[in-house]
Amino acid sequence: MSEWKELADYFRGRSMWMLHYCTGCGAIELPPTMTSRWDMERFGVVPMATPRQADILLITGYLSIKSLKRVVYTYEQMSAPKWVLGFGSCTINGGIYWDSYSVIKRLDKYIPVDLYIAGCMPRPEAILDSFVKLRELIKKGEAKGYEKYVKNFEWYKANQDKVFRRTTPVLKKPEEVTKSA
Amino acid sequence: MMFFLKLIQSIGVGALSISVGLLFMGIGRKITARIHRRYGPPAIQNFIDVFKLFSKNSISHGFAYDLGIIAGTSALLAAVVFLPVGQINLFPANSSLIMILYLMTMAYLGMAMGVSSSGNPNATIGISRALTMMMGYKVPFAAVIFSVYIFARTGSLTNIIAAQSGGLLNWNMIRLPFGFIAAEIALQGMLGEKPFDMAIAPAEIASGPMVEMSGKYLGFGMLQHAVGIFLETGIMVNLFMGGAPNVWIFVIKQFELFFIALLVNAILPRFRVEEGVSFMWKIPLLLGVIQALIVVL
Amino acid sequence: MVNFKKNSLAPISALKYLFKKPHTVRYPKEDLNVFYLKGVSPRYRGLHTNDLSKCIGCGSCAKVCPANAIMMVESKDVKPANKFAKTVRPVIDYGRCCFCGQCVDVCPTRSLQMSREYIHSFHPKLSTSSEKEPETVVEDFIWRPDQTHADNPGYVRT
Amino acid sequence: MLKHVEKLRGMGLEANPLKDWEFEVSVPKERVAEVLSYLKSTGFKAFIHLACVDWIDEGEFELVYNLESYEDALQAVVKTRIPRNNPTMESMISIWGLCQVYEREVHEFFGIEFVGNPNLKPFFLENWMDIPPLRKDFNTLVYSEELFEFKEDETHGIKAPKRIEHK
Amino acid sequence: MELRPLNVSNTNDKYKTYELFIGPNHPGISGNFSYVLDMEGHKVANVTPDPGLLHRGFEKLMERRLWTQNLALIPRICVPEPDVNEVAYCMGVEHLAGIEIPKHAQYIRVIVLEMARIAAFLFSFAGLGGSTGLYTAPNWSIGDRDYILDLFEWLTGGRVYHIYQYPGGVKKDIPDGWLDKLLELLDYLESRLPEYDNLIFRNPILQKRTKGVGYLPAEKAIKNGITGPNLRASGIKWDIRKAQPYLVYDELNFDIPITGEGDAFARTLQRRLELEESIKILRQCANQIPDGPYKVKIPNPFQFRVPAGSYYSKVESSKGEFGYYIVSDGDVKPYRVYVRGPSYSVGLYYANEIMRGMRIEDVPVWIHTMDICPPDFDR
Repeated sequence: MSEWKELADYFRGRSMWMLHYCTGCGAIELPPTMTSRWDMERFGVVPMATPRQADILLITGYLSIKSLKRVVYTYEQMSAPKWVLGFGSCTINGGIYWDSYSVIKRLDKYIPVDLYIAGCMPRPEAILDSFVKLRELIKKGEAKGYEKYVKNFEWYKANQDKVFRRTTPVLKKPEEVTKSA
Repeated sequence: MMFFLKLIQSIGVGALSISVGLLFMGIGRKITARIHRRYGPPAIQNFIDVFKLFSKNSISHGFAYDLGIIAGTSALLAAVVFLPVGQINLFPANSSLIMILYLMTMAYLGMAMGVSSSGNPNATIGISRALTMMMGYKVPFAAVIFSVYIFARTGSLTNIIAAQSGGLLNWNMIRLPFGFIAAEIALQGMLGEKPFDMAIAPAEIASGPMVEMSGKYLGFGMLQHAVGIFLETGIMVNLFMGGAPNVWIFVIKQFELFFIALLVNAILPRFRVEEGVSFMWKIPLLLGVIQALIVVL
Repeated sequence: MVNFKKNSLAPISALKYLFKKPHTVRYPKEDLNVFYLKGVSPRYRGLHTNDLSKCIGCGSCAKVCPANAIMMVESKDVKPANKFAKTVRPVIDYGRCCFCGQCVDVCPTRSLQMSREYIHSFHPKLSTSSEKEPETVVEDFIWRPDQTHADNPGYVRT
Repeated sequence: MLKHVEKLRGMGLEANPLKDWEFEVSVPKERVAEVLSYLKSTGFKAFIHLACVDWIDEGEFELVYNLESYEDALQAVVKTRIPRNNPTMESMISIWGLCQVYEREVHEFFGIEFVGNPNLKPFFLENWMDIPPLRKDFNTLVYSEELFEFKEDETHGIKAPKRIEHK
Repeated sequence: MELRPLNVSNTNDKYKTYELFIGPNHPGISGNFSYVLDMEGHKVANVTPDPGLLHRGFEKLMERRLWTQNLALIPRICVPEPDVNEVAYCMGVEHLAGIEIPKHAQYIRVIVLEMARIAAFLFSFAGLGGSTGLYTAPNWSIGDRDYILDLFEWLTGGRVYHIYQYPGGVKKDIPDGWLDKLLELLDYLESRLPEYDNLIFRNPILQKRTKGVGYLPAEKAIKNGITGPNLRASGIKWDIRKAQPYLVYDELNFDIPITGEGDAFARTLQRRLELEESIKILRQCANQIPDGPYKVKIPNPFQFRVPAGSYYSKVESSKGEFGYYIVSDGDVKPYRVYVRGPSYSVGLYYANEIMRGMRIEDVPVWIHTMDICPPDFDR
C-alpha cells in the first residue's frame, strides 16, 4: 500500500492547484507569478476558482479578523490533502501591523501552515522556490498540516472562537467612560 | 465469443479516447501558453492532474449528484464506441450518427441533473447557460447533418466514409464547403472553447457547473471533457475529412481541427449567453440551410 | 487619432507569438539578468548583514524601526571597538521586518547593511505539537545579522 | 479664490487661504448645512471626503467637510467643532446622497450620532463591543495584546531614558 | 377565470430573490472584497457591499509612529499603485513643515509617479481581460508591467513597495545607465501598444461585452464623487496635474484625452490613451531632468517635528484623486492622518445604484473597468 502512497504523493506534488483568493496585500505578486514573466504553470500550479477544486491555500500577507473568518470557512471546504502557504512576515509574527487592533498576529494559532516564506511580500522567485520546496515536502510526506488540524481540532477552534465569538468588551472600562449612544 | 471480443475492443477504444483527449488538452495548454508568450506545463500535465484528482477524497452532495456525474461520463464513453475510428469499426449499424448525437445530449442532461442538485446557485446558473448554449449550437449542426445525409443518401457513417474515399478532392469538406464552415463554428461551441464557454466562466460564476466538484468528481468531469474532445473532433473527421485508413492518421486529422479551435480560443473573450445563441443562429444556421438547399436541388 | 472601429480580423495578429521565443524567466534554471549583476537589482533590500566589530550597539536602528522588529541583545562573542561601544548587538525578527531600509539609513557607523539574498522559508516539523508551533515559527525567523551575506551587498548607505 | 474668501468672511465666518487653490472655513455647528448648500450652489459640486479629528484635550470632535469645484479649480475645507460627550450632528444626506457612506464610517470609528442617516449599521468592524477604535483614548496595543495573547516589549532591550509619552 | 399576468410570480416575496456572494474568494474581484447580491434569475435586484475584509486601521497606526516611520507603512494602502501614497504624504508634510525640495528631486518624483501610473494602467488591462475571458491580455500586460518593476527595483531597491520618497526629496539618486534603460523601455512599450489595440480594443466580442455596460453620465459622476479616468471618460475635462499643477507638471506639455461616452468601453479606452500620454511625459522628463541635489537635509527622525496646522494634499492617481488630510500639533508624531481613497464612494455608495438590474456577467466587467481597489476604502 505504501508504494501507492508514494506514487500518489509524487503526482500530488507535480500538480498543486492553487485557490484564486487574494487574502492580503501579498496578492499583488501573484499575477506576475501566474502570467508570462514567471509562469508558475510550469510547476503544474493553476489558479482555481473554488475551494472544492483547490489543493493549496495561499495566505498572502496579513489577515484581518473578518477575512480570517472567511479563510477558515474556505480552508474547511477544501478536500483532504490540502496545504497552506504563509506568505510574508505578517503571517509569522504580525509584520508591520504588530499593534493593529484588527489584524491577527500568528496565523499558526488559527489554521495549520505548512510552509512560511520570508519577505514583506516575497518576490515571484521566492514564491516559485516555495512551490519547489513544498513539492519536496509532499514527496517526503512531511507536509501533513491537514492531519494536524483534525487531530487538535478543539485547540484551533478555541483560538478561533476567542477572536470571533467575543461576548465581553476586550479592554477594561477606562476610568472616565465617554460612552457614546 | 464474439461478444467478449467486442467488449475488449470497446474498452480499448474507450481507453484510447481518454488518453488522446487528455494528450490533446495537455498540448493545447502548451500552445495557448505560447500565444501568451510563456512556456506552458509539460504535455502530460493533464494525466498528472487526473491521477492527482483521483487520489484526493471528495465531498458528495447526495445520490443524485453522484449519479448525474457518472451518467455524464459513461454516456460519452458509450457514444465513442459507435464512432468508426480509422479501421476499427465496432458497430457498423446504419444509424450510428443519430445514436452518437443522442448519447451526447444524454451526457449533458445527466451532468445537469447531478450538478443542479449540488445546491450552489453558481452551479444552477452555469448549467442553465450550458443547456441554452447546447440548444444554440445543436440547430446549425442538425442542418449540416441533414445536408450530409441527403448528399450521401445513406444514414450510416461507414457508407459516408466510403463515399468520400479516393483522394482529397472528393472529401465532403471540398464538396460541401458551407456545411463545413457551419460545422466548424458549431464544433467551437460543442468543445466549449472560448467564444462560447460562458458555462465554465471562472470570473463570473466561479467555474459554473464544476463549482461543487471536488476530487474524484472533478476527475470524472475532466475525463468527460477529454472524451468529448475526442468524440466531437472524431465526428467532424468522419463526416468531412473522409475517415482515415488507420488510427494514427485519424488522430492527426483530429488534432488539425482541435488546433484551429485552440487558436480561436486564445484570442477571443467569451460571449454573453443570448449573444452566443443569436450568433449561432445567424451565420452558421444560414450556411447550413444554404448547404442543404444546394444539396437538395 | 487611432481609430478603434470593431474589426474581427484584428486579434489574429496575436497568433504571431506562436513562433516567437517566450520571455519567461524559467526561475530555477535561469535567473533575472536585466541589471549588470545576475539576479536581483544591485540595490535590492534583502536580508540584513552587520559588521559586528564596527557596530557600537547604540540601538538607534531598534528605535527607528516602524515594525518594532529589532531587539538589542547582549552578545558575548564580540569585542567592543572603542570605550563607548556596548556589547549589545541588533537581532532582527523577520516575522516583523518590512524591509524598508530605515535602519540602514539611520545607522551612525554604517555597519548595518542589506544584502541581495532573499530566499528563506521554514517548515514547522511534524513532531512539534500545535501548541508550541507558533513559538517555534517565530524563533526560526529571529536572527542576529552578521557577515554571512556580506559578499553580496544590496542596499548600502553610501 | 479670494472672491470666495471675502464672501464667506462677509457671512460672519473666519476663512483663510491655505494654498493658491485651497482655502479653509471654520463654521459653527448649526450653520454647516447652510454654508455647504451655499458652496454647492456657487460651483463646489464635488464632495471629496468627510474626516473627523478627535481633539481630546479640548474635549471636542472636529468634522472636516472637503469640497471641490471643477469649474474654477478650487478646494474648500469646511471645519466645525462638536462637543465630545454624546456627540450628535445633523446629517448632510439632503445635500449630497454620498454623505451616507462617509457618515456611517465616522459613526463607527468615532461614535458620532448622525441624525437623519438611515443606516448607521456596523460597517468595517464585525462584532465590535469596545469604544470606537479611532478615538484617542482607545489604546490599540493593549487591545491587541489582550486579544491576540502576545506581550510587546517596546523598549527594544535598550535601557534608554524613559520616552516622553504623549498623554 | 382571469389569467394572472406572466411576470407576477405566485411565490410570496420572500423567495423572489436568492442570495449570491460576489464574495471575498472570487476571481472576478481585484482584491479581498465582497458584495452580497440579491439575485432574480441572472439579474441583480439589490446590492449590499460588505467592506472591512482588508481593514488594518491605518489611521490609528499612523498616530503611533514618527513622521518618517509612517513612510514604511503608507505604500501598503493602495497596492496596485503604492507611489501615489508616498508622494501625497511627503507633499503634505513638506507643505506643513515649509520644506522646498530641489528641482532634481521633483523630476524624480514625477518620473516615479508616471511609471507607477503606466504599471497601474497595464494592471487594469489585465483585470478587464480576466473578467471577460480574454486570458491573453493579462499575460501580455502583466508581463510588460514586470519590466517597469525591474526598473523600480534598480532605482529604489524594492519591487512593488518602494519606500523611496522622504520628506525633503528622495532617498537615493538615479543610478547611471538607468535613464537610457528607461528610454529603451518606453520605446518597447510604444511598440507594444498597437498589439494591445489589435488584441483588446479592436476585438469585436470585447466591444460587444463592454459597450453600454455601466453607463455613467457627467453630472451623476460628479454627484457620486467619481474622479480620475472614470470622470474624464464621462466627458468632464478635469485633471489635477493640469488644473492644480504640483511638482513640475506645469513645465511639461501633455494633453488630457476625453473619450466622453461614459460606458465601460470608454473607460478602458480612456486608460489606454492616458497610457500614451504618460509615455510622452516620461520621455520629456528623462530628457529635461536637471542635475542637482536629490534631497534637502532634514533633522534625524527622532527630532523631526512638523509645526502645528492641517493641510489636504492630493495627487492624480490612475484610479482618481488620492488625498491625505494631515493634522499635526507640533509633536514628533502626526496627530491625525485621513486617507481619501479614490474608489471609496464608487465601491460603497454608487455600486448599489448602478448594479441594480445589471446581469451577473457584467458585474466583474463593471468592477474592473471602474478600477475599484478594495484596500482604498478598508484602509
